[in-house]
Formats: sequence, structure tokens, C-alpha cells
Amino acid sequence: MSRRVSPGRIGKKPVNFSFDGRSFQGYAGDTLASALLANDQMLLGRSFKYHRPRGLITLGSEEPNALVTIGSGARQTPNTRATTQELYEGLSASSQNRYPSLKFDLLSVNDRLSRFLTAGFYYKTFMWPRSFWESVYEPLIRRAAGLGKLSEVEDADQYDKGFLHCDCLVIGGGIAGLEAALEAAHQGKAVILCDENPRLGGMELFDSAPIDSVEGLIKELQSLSNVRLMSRTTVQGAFDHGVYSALTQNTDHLAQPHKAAPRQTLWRIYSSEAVLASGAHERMIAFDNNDRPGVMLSSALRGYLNYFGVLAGDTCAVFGCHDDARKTVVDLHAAGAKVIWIDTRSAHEPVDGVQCFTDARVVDTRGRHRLKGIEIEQGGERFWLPCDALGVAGGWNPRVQLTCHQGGRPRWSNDVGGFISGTDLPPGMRVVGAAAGEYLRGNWSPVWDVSKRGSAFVDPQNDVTVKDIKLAHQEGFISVEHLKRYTTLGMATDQGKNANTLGIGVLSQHTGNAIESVGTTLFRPPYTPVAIGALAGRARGKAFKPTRLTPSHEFATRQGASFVTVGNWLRAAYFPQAGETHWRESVDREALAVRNAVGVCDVTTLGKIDVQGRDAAQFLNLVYANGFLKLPVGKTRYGLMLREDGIVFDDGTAARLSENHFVVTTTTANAVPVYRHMEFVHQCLAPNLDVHLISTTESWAQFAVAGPRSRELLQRIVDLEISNEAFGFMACAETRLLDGTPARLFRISFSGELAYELAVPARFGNSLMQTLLEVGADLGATPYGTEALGVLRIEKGHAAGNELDGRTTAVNLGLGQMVAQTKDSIGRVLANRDLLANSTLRLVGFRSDQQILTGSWLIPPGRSSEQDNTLGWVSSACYSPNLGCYIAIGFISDADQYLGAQLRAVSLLDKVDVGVSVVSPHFIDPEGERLRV
Amino acid sequence: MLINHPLLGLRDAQEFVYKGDASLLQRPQYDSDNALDAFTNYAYLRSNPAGLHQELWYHEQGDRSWLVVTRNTLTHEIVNVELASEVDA
Amino acid sequence: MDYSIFRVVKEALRNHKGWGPAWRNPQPKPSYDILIVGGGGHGLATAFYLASRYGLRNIGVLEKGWLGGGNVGRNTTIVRSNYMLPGNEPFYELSMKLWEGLEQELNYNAMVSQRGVLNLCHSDAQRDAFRRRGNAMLLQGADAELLNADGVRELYPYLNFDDARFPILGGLLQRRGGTVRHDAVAWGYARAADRLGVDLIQNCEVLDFRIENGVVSGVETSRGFIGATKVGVAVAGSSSRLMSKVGIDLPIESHVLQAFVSEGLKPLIPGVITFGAGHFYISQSDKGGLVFGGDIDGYNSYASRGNLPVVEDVCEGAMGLMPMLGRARLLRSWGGIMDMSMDGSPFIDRTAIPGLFFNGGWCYGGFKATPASGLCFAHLLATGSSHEVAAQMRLDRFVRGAMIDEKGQGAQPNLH
Amino acid sequence: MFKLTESPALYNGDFHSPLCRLTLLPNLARLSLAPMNGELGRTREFFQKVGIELPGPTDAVLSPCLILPLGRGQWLLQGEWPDLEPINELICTTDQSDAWCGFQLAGSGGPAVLERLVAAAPQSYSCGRAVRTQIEHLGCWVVGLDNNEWQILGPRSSAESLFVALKHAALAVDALLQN
Repeated sequence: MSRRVSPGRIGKKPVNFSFDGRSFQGYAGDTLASALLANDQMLLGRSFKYHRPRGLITLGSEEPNALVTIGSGARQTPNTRATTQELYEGLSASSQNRYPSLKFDLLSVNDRLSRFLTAGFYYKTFMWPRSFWESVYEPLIRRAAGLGKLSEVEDADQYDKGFLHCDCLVIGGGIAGLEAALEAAHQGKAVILCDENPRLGGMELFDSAPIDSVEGLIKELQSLSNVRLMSRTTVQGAFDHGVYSALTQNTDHLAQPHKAAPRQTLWRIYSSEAVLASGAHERMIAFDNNDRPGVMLSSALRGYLNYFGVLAGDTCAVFGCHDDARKTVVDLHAAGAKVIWIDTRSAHEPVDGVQCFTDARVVDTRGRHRLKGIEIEQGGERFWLPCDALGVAGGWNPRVQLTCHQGGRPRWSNDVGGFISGTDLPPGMRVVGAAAGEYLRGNWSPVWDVSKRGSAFVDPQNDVTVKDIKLAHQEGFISVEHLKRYTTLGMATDQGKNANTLGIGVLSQHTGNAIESVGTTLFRPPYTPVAIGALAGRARGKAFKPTRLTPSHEFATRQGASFVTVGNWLRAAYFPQAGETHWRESVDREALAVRNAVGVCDVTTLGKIDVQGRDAAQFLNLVYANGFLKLPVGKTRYGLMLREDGIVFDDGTAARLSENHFVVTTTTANAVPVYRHMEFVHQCLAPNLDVHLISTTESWAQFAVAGPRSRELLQRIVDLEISNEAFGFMACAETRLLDGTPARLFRISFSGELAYELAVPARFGNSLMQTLLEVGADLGATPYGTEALGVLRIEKGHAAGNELDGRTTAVNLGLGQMVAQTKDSIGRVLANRDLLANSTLRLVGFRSDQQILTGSWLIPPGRSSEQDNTLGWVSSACYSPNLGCYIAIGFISDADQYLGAQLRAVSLLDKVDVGVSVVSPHFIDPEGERLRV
Repeated sequence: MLINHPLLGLRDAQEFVYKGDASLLQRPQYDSDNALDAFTNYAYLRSNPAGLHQELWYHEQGDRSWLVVTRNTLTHEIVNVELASEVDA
Repeated sequence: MDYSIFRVVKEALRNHKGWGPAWRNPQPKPSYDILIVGGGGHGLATAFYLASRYGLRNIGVLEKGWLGGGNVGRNTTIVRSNYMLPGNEPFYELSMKLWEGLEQELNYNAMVSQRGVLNLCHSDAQRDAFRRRGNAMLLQGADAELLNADGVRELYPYLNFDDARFPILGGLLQRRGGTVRHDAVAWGYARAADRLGVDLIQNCEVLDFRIENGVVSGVETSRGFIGATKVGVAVAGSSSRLMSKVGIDLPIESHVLQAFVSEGLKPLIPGVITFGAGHFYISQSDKGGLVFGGDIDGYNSYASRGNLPVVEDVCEGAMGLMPMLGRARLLRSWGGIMDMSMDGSPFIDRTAIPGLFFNGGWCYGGFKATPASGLCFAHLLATGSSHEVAAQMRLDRFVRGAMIDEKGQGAQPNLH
Repeated sequence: MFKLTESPALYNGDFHSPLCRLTLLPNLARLSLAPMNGELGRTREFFQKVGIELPGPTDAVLSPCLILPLGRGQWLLQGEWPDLEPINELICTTDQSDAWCGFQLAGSGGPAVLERLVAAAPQSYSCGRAVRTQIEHLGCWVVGLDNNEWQILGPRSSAESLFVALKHAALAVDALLQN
């Protein structure tokens, strides 16, 4: 049995925990693995495919077998390595991938069927009958597969992010890392040292020798102000230009973490220099049934003894092909265990009192839930010996993962007996210590596969055996990449740390090709699996993206407005009044108020860009498809902006406030892209123009004041003569309100009514909204939202986002004549391409007494509903309270010929097919008289 | 990635918006005889080299400079950064 | 040798001694009638259909590395035909139909799983666009359903309905869409093509084209010259690099797209979900790993790796949509090189050089297109004229103004 | 007769913890200033006469008014700046008072809060220096006013989001210390 024989290096503070419902006791400083081992709990999990019983085989984050689920509900964490989970009071863990219980798992029948379930078997069957894949085979396979379970409950923890800068990042806190950190610190560099373990010291901690030197180094580093030591912090990726990602575990080791404490912190570390001191991990040898609980790596057997004081068995065998085996033998022997030493080599320094077989190998094992014995082959003879623990020293794999993250290829080193980093390291990175093969160049005899039947596990978690590798090769999957994909070798949660090198070794042994010619092993980020929550950081729920509030948001909230998300903005969609039960009632009322009296709408979200400088007009003349040189001061002009490819980009207005000063407005959606585009045109295409751009979207609260009585209302607000004569259609002015508030007034209309847009500094926006409604109460002043805004602009036939879908041209919109052919402007040339210039697709209007659905397609009566019969689509639709019918605008080809015709607006999705008449898109006041009164 | 802004020094590329091939600086003459072909090539054809690539980045979350960055598309190494407005187009 | 359950049992009982190589490993002949450059999904499919549908035999496929080593081996395995534009939709719907019969046609289980592809919408404008697109799909013979929020909730109760920054209004569902085991597609086409006599030549890199009197006569490779009457290039990711050998500039930029897989989990997500308000889509493999991704990194790159900001952006989307994923761990990331075209749509076309044909510009949509791309490219190579569903996928469409721009982003590849 | 009233960028925008204080600044006067082409020299001279050196791309002027380099050849003035009448002909100015909202961050926990939010190196927002960068997707300024005292400017319409981001980080710093 396995038991605690000493306090090791962790002391004796008792800690209670449970596994699969049973209560146990361990010590503070234990990992879940060491504590279970101390309690003789060797069986920890089931394998992925054959559901074979498994115990732990490693000491650390490369553990492939001992995966458990920690906690439950909103904090249920599946696939947690028992070997890295620190013990805390009350920890509750359970085993995975077994039913009904860990000891008795129904699906272990797969093990009996293993001969049928070889690599790739599913590619060769389950093809008949066709319909059975989704309905029968796949559901069965999916249920059998997978490891742990998510609770499907929202993660209760918060996550955290940060950015760190240093001159030298040291990865790994073993002796080599500590020394490298100290050296850099003494050169005056700002140093960050990260280590994935709770305690610095690395492998030294797991040996029996004293660790004074390590502790001395740590003390000195702690005393230095330019050194930041970060334990429980794993460097996960090495990205371009010295950017590293690192994950700090803040709370997973605590019984009662602080409520607000983020579970993990994801750091982005900027460092021009990095020292990789990540050490190495040991490797298994392929012998039959090398996966039984009780078979582990020699270093693990030793580490559990020296650090945790846990002796894994009464009779411990050590099977090695490497000097390292001896250290384990010595320590086990000293701890009073009966030790059997099997070594593939013929000569090595013996250990007194230890039975030793040289030129020998372990070829098989027995024991279902716990190792009972091993079969040894020596000098052509085979014999069984009883033992309840086996440590395997198959050689070492330097942890070169991070050297691969920018395409580096590790190379095989015979004297190390493992893959070490190639020459193509990430810029600024160097490798030291065991990660570079130091200390590993011991006496090693290459041994990979010593199995009799090939039922030796190369990738234990994915149940990839020597047999599978041979079969894949036999079927022509020769390249390592093919092998990996066909057998899933190295695709387990240890990311091939255990399997890759052994797999390549086995392949090389059986093909007779040298390892370097078989292939190498590559790694991609992350170094160990990272919680998705940590990568998302603080971006959760409402904080997923920033929220932008309009100046009158507080007013709208008080009015009980219903809000809609437009980009990152929250806008009032409509303002329901007492008695209104359906949103349409509110919207109709608001739209009618604008046509018959006056309405007020917060249009601050429209982009605003200040364009100033001696060449401002010339600049706009290049940016807009229509002309701007002759726009007089005090006037506003509608502007059509094209992309260079001639497609409509955006539309808006430009008001000339003074000779060298324009204010440009954009659509809400394009505020940022248009600003970017204008800076591009200025800096990249016309750098010599005297133009200075600045966004003022945020600075000004802007309100549409629209309706026949808008002038009457505004005359009570602004300190400016605004009669039709004094302030005609498209006029603009910088002025003041009667109370002295600075303001800008534009006589522009989106609704088609007599209308203005009034802007004041944002801080006054909320107050202005209320004032307009109070002062205009007797005129019927009504707040309206985006819904009514939409109705009004559809009634007027104004194109908006739905029409400007990035494919429509000025011609399509009926604005072809706006593209000036007499000057250069962005998009002007490519807008003249055949199929664009000669397109017959036009914006038209539709009327019906039935509801027209946006996104319907238009088909002539009597034609079947298929694409070839469609003439176009409905881009925007609504009910028009002013016309008392349903209306829409959209695009159809050969529009002129269909004007006045009857068509069907068909939405197969909704099984809706309504008759519509094709009309001009300008439903209201086509001559535009209302604008000019 | 990090971009060494000529005025601001090293900044995280996340602050920038990418536009692409710096050949966009050489906008053809709108009134030349072959304007249509010239603009089609200008807008659509890319040499797309595997190696050094001159490209446009916009420091949107910074000083709003358009930069011409010379970057190796095989290694992502950046060998030169200039202000677009100071590059002779 | 046919694959079947009986065969599997039989072989198991004799220790699998009888399984032969899935495909031969032939020496290149001096010349072929048709040479396909690129042993990825599209190249292999092209070779298969040339042999199976057009009865051609003397065909070679040249692969610089190992079969299926390109994007067909590095993607998120989603298949769908939820496009809108007439230049695209019939093509992708043909592809969907070919997927539906693929395994029987190839005698290879590629695990075509029609588990449904759902695109979520979060604003009225988005829903309007989905209705327009969904109707276009139906009008062009595909399937589509427009769900409201409750309909989405029924399928995926654990999405973030309560605390979402961008509320879920509904979604466009294509039930016939789903996933396919990507490697198996390459292996299935390879094995089937090989059985029809196609020579699949691995570790044979094309270094240049040989042009005689302005006509293609073959290719110079790392294994010497190989003659051919017609050469079809299907090397998405390296298109510009290869075509530049004959001085052809393409309307293509190479960009890196990252994708991610989580640790194995018990069944959690039956179908494919795309988050319309963030850059995030996800499905779960039969093995249990969550397979997810988002936007391309956004800069020209030939390095098959991305950077951290996109990883974080994708996971922010994941948590924004499914806060229950917080404790699932991202296991592995990878990056593939995409041919990002100037309007987001591909090319299957002849080139200015007689005998030289081009297939590329697949952006990140190449995998789902594999069968139709192979069939249409085969049609073009065999008959010399475009297949009707690929008739608009021409290289000269930009000068004519015939862009196929599903996203309406214009000549800005990283936005498609 | 009406009288418009000012609204703050955000109601209740304060947070206090043992380690740091976060305070919403009142509405302030702000102006962007860009010399027209060729007028940079004379503009500089004007400011030099009143004892102000227009700051370089990574620096800030803290008094008599706050001056930040807004872009190339463009500055942001905040507070009470000198009368610009004499150079009106040389410069383009735009009122930016309400384009921004400001928070004061102070306390020994400040560096830990900012390292969670700002990608730029701490030196770039040390005393007398300023950095224009992003905080949780928001374009922001971080200005070093003193040791352990900063001003953070962000878009006014997102004052709430910016405040929440700062507060979350401050809470985390606090909690981890007590952990």
C-alpha cells in the first residue's frame, strides 16, 4: 500500500478533504494527488477510450491520467490535474468519465473490445444506413467520449487581467531560473520570474539533498527591488516582439478566498529578453499494460517520497534506462521500502541491499485497480515478481514548448536523449538548465518499445498504443502529422508532453529510421490549458463592451422610454405613455406629432467631425462625391461619401460655419470609420492640404426639432432670427440660446418636415431636452425615439443603414447625378464601372394594406418563388400612421418599368406573401415643399 | 505585436487599425486615359509578398497617425516605421 | 478494399494484418494530362471528381508536404450554405448536397454531422439582414429558419439571455448545416482518388511553371520536371506566392486565422452557434473538445500563428454569450493562412496563360466549399468552361464591377 | 424664461478603498488647438511668452493649465488657459469641454490598478507624462500628476463604463491584498 512515512518538506498541519464522497485527511502543502496517495488511493480515473483504471504517473502539470472534477455547481471545475491541485480544508473532488462508479465502470467493456476499436476504426464503418449517423452512432460516441462535465451554470468567479513590463522575464523558478534572475538583477535589469508551482525551487525540492542553496537564492532575490517573483504563475505563450502571456492562480488553493478576489489573473508581459528555465519532465517506456495504477515515473515516485513524505508502495520496482533511476532507488531504499531495480543497461553503480537486474526490462504488468506484479525479461527469460509500485525512468524531455511558439523546431539530441530547442528561438529568448539539456546528459541507453503484444500505452489519456502506431504506419499514415491525426497521439490534455517523444521513438524503432528523420515534436500555445474565463478577463455580462449613453439618457429613463442598442449606444426607441399597451401605439403617436405639431429627438449619436484649415473646402471636395468648393458660409449641404471602390460609404451633411471651418455629420454606425477614412485621405493621399480634423461627437448634444411648429418652438429658445427669410432651408449658424448657452443651429430635415437640428454642449443636453418639451408644451412638443425616426424617414424615402449595405451605389439610390464627373473624388472612377453605372436596380417605395416584412423579396404575380424570378428586396418597412397603410422602401431592377405595377413581397421564412404596389419612395411631400416653408 | 511609433515609441499593435498594402499611397490620376484599369489595380490587386511588406497602420487609440510599417510577413519582424504623411508617395 | 463493419471485425480477428495503405505512394510519371498543384482538400476533391465524374484517368496531384496538411487539416470543421448572393448561394448549396452523399460516394466515414448552424442576431437591423438572407437561401433551394428569442432559448437555454450586453433577439438557423471531421475529408478524397488511379505525390513541391510559346507545358518541382497539358492550382494560403512565379498579381491578401479547442468535455453543445455581436463561434467535436474561433488577426501574414489580442477577443465573446464556459480550459490554438480575397468570395477560373487554371481566394470559408470547389474546378479543367454555380467566381469580376461581397465591406480583405 | 442646467458626466462616480481613491472630476473647460500649416513656430513662441512649453508627444504640461499632445500638431488644453486672441489667425480651435470626462485616481494602490488596465509602460504615465491609449476598449488619457496621483480622461458618453472598469480593477487589487 502507499502511505505517509514522513512530513517530507511540507510539515504536518492536517487538512480535511473528500474524494468521490469519501472523507480523507492530508497535510497543508499537499497536492490532491499526494494526499490521495498518502491515503492509499491509487485509482484516480478512467482512460478516455477504453475506460481503463488509471492512477497518477507524474508530479506536475504534465499529468495525463489523474484528472478530477473539483467542486460543484457554479464553481464546478472539470479536468483538474490532481497533481497540481493544492489541498485546502473542505476540498471536494470527484472522479470523471466513469459510470456508475470509479471502481465499476460499465464502459470498461470497451477495453475488452479494444481489438475492434483500433486507430481510425470509425473512419471505416458507421456509414450505413446514412441517417443513422446523427440519430444513433454519433450520440453514442459523443456520450462515451469527453472527460469531465461542465455544470452549465454561469461561472461564479471573476477574472482579472493586467500588463507588466520588464527587461528580463525568467520562466521557471528552479535553480537555473533563480540564478539567471539574480544575474540579470545584478546587471540592473527589471526582472520578473514566473513559476507555475506554489513554491520556488523546482526539481531540487523533490530530491533528498538539502536545499539551502536554493533557499539562499530565493532570499536574496526577495530582497531586491528590481525583481518581481511570481509563483503560481505559468507563462503560457511566447508571442511576437517579446509579448508573453502568463496566468496567475489567485484562489484555487484557498478554502475561503476573499469574495471580490478574482480567481485568476491573465498577464500580458512585455520583455525584450526572456530566459527559459522550465526544466524537464521524465518519460515513460512502452511495455504491455504500462498504465496500471501504481506505475508512475521514477521521478514522481521519488518526488512524492522526498517532498510529500509519501511512499507509494511496500515493494517498489524501478525500471530504468537512465542514471536517474539510481537516485530513486537510493531514496526509496533509505525510506525503508523493499526495492527492485530493473535496468536495461549492463553496467551501473549498484546500491547495497537492493535486488538489481541488469540488461533487463519490464515487459508486462498485472493488477486491475492496483499494480500487483511485473514481468521481467532478462537473458531471454521471463519471470514475474510481485510489487505494488513501479517507477519508470525512460529518460527526460526538456520543456521546450515555449521555444516552438514562433515556429521554432526542436532538434533531437542523442547525448541528452530528448528533443532540445532548435536555433530558431523566439527573438530575445535563451534556454538554460534542464530545459537546455543541462544535468540530463547522463548515461542513457535508448529504449522505447519493449512490449510483447503492443498493448503498451504511448498516449495514456487517449489510449494510443504501440499497436495503433504500427497500424497507422501500415495504412500509410507515415508523416508524424498524419500519425498524430489518425491515432490522436499527443492530442490529450497534456498536449503531447508525455506522448510525442515516446511516439516518435517507437516509430523510429519500428521503421528503423533515425529519430531526426522520423520528425520532430511541435507545440503551440498555451503551455498548459487556460480557463476561458481568464482569457476573457473582466469582459462579462454588461461589461462585455462599453456602453455609450446619450446626453438625454437620464430624461428618457425617467420617461420610461424603451431603449435599443445601436452599436455601443443605448438610444430611446419610443416613449410609451399611460394607456398605451402596444409599442405601435407609441410610435404612431410620436410620428404623427412630428407631422402635425413638433417632435424632439436626441440625434447626438450621429458622428460629428470638425474640419478646419485653409484647405478644408478642397479637402471635403475630395472626400465627398458631390461638390463643396462653392458652399457658402452659413449653409449646409447633403454630402454623399463613396468608398474608393465606388460603393456608397456614408451620407451626412457638411455645414460651413466659416470660411475655414466645416462641421461634418455622419451616420451613427460610421462615425468612427468615416473619421478614420478622412484621416487616411488627409495623411496618406493629400498630406499637403491645410486640414485639421477633430471628432466632436461627444462634445455636442444634438436634437432634431421637427414638425410644422418647430420654428415657433425654436424661436422661443434660440437668440436668433429664424424666419424663413432670415434662416432658410439648409441654413446653419453658431449662436446662443436665450439663456446664453452656446449653441449651433442647422435647418436640415430627415423627416421631410420643416425641421432643425439644435446642438448645445453635452452637459446641457438633458436640460435642453426637458426645456424644449416644457417650452413647447402648448405647441404639442413630443419626444420621439428611433422607431418614429425610422417611420418618418421611410415615409420620406431617405436611405439609411439598411439601404447603405455596402453593396449599393449612388445610382441604385437614385443619387447618381450627385457624383460629380468634373472633379476628382474618392470612388468616382470605380463608380463608373459597367455593371455599377448601368445597373437598373433602384430604390423604390411599396404600399400595401397588409404588413410588409423587411427582408422580403419581390416577385411578379404568377411567378414561382425562386431566385431567378425575384426583382429585388424590401430593405425597410413600417406602418405609416400618416398614410394609414403599410409602406416600405427597397430595391428592384428595371424599376422604371415596374413603377405603378403590382408585385408580391414574399418572405418564405414567415410564409408571408403580400401584394404591394410599386410607388415612388417619397411617400410624403415628394416636391419637398414642407421643408422650405 | 509591438509597433515602434516614430513619435511615441513602442506601442501595442492592439491600439492600431490595419489597412493593408502601402501601395494605397500611390493613388492614380482620376483623369488619366487608363484611369479605370489603374484604379482597379490600385484598389484590388496586391503583390502580397512572403517577406518584407510595406503596410498601413492607423493609431486609432493613440495620436491618429497613419504609419507605414515595413514588416516581414514570414516572421512578423518589423524593420521600419514611418509616418505616412512623410513618405514620398 | 472496401471499408465496412464486417471488414473491421474480420481484420480485428486476424490482428489487422490485412489493412493495406489507404493510398499508394507512387513515383511521379514524366507527364500527366492534368496536374493538380496542392494536395489539400480542394486539390484532392478536384482529382477525385475529374476521375469519378469526368472519367479522366491520367491525373497527378502534387503536394509539397503531406496530404491534407493545409487548411483542410486546420479549421473548425463547419459546413453550411447560409449565403445570400446569387454568385455564392447555389455554389454552397451544391456543396451541401455533395456533403450529404459524401461518405457513401467515398466509402469513408467523414462524420458528416448535420447538427444545425445557428447565427444569432442582436438588433433589428441584423434581423432584417437575416430575413433577407434566409429568404434568399430558401429561394435558392437551401433550408433556413428564422427563430425568435424563445426559439433560441429552446435550443440553447444556457446562453446569456438575462445579463447580455447585446440581447439575443433571435437567430437564423440552418438545420442541414453542421460539422465534418476535417482530416477524414482529405483522407477520404485521397483514398477514393487513389483507387481511381490518380497519382498522389507527396513531398513534391512545385517551384515554378514551365511556359512554352505562352502555353503551360508542366511544372518544375523539387523532384524534377513533370509535364502536363493542363495545370490546376489549388494552394489556398500560398496562392500569391505560387502565381507570382508567372507574374500574376492576385486580388488576394494572406491572413492568419486562429482557432481553438478546449479540453474534452461531456456533450454540451449539440450544434454550431455563431455570436452576432462578438467575434465568436463554437461547436463541440465528437471527441468532446469545444472547437471555437473568431476573427482573423487582421494583418498580412504567412506565419501559421497568431497573437494574443485575438485569443482574448474570442474568449470575451465566449463569456459574453456563454458565461458557463468560464471554467472550461482552452487546450490548444493554431493558425492557418487564409487567401483573403478583395470581396470575400473565391475564384475558380482560367488565367491569362492557356492551360493554367486557378482555384483560391477562399477566405476562411474553404472547408465547407471543398466538395463543390473540387467538382467545379474539375468541370472547368475537364470541359474548359465554368460550372454554372461557379460562373461568377471569376478573376476579372472587379474590373467589370461584379463583386460578390456578402459582407459589403469592399476592397478590405481583413473585414470580410 | 428658461435656464439650462449642467449635468455631470456621471452621477455617483466615486469609489474609496484603503488603497485608492477614485473621484469623478467636475465639468471642465477643454479646447483642442492645432496651428495651421506653417504656424507651429509662432504658436510655440506665443505660449513660450506666457511661460508654457507646448509638450512633446509623450509629455504633459500640468500648470497653469493641463496641456496634452492630442495628435501630431494638435494639443488639448484643460482648465484655464491663456487668452488665445493674439494667435486666433494662426490656429484652429475646437471646444472639447464635453468630449471628455475625467477621473482622479490617487493612492498607493494606483500602480496596481493601472497595470491592470493600461498596456503602456508605467513610465509613460509617470509624473509629468501622459499616454493616450485604451482602457477596456475606450480611448483614454492617463496623465501622471504626482507620485501615486493620476488623471484619467475618457469619452464622456462612456463615463459609466470607464468608472466600472476602474472600480473593478481597484476592487481586485484590494481583495488580492487581503486574500
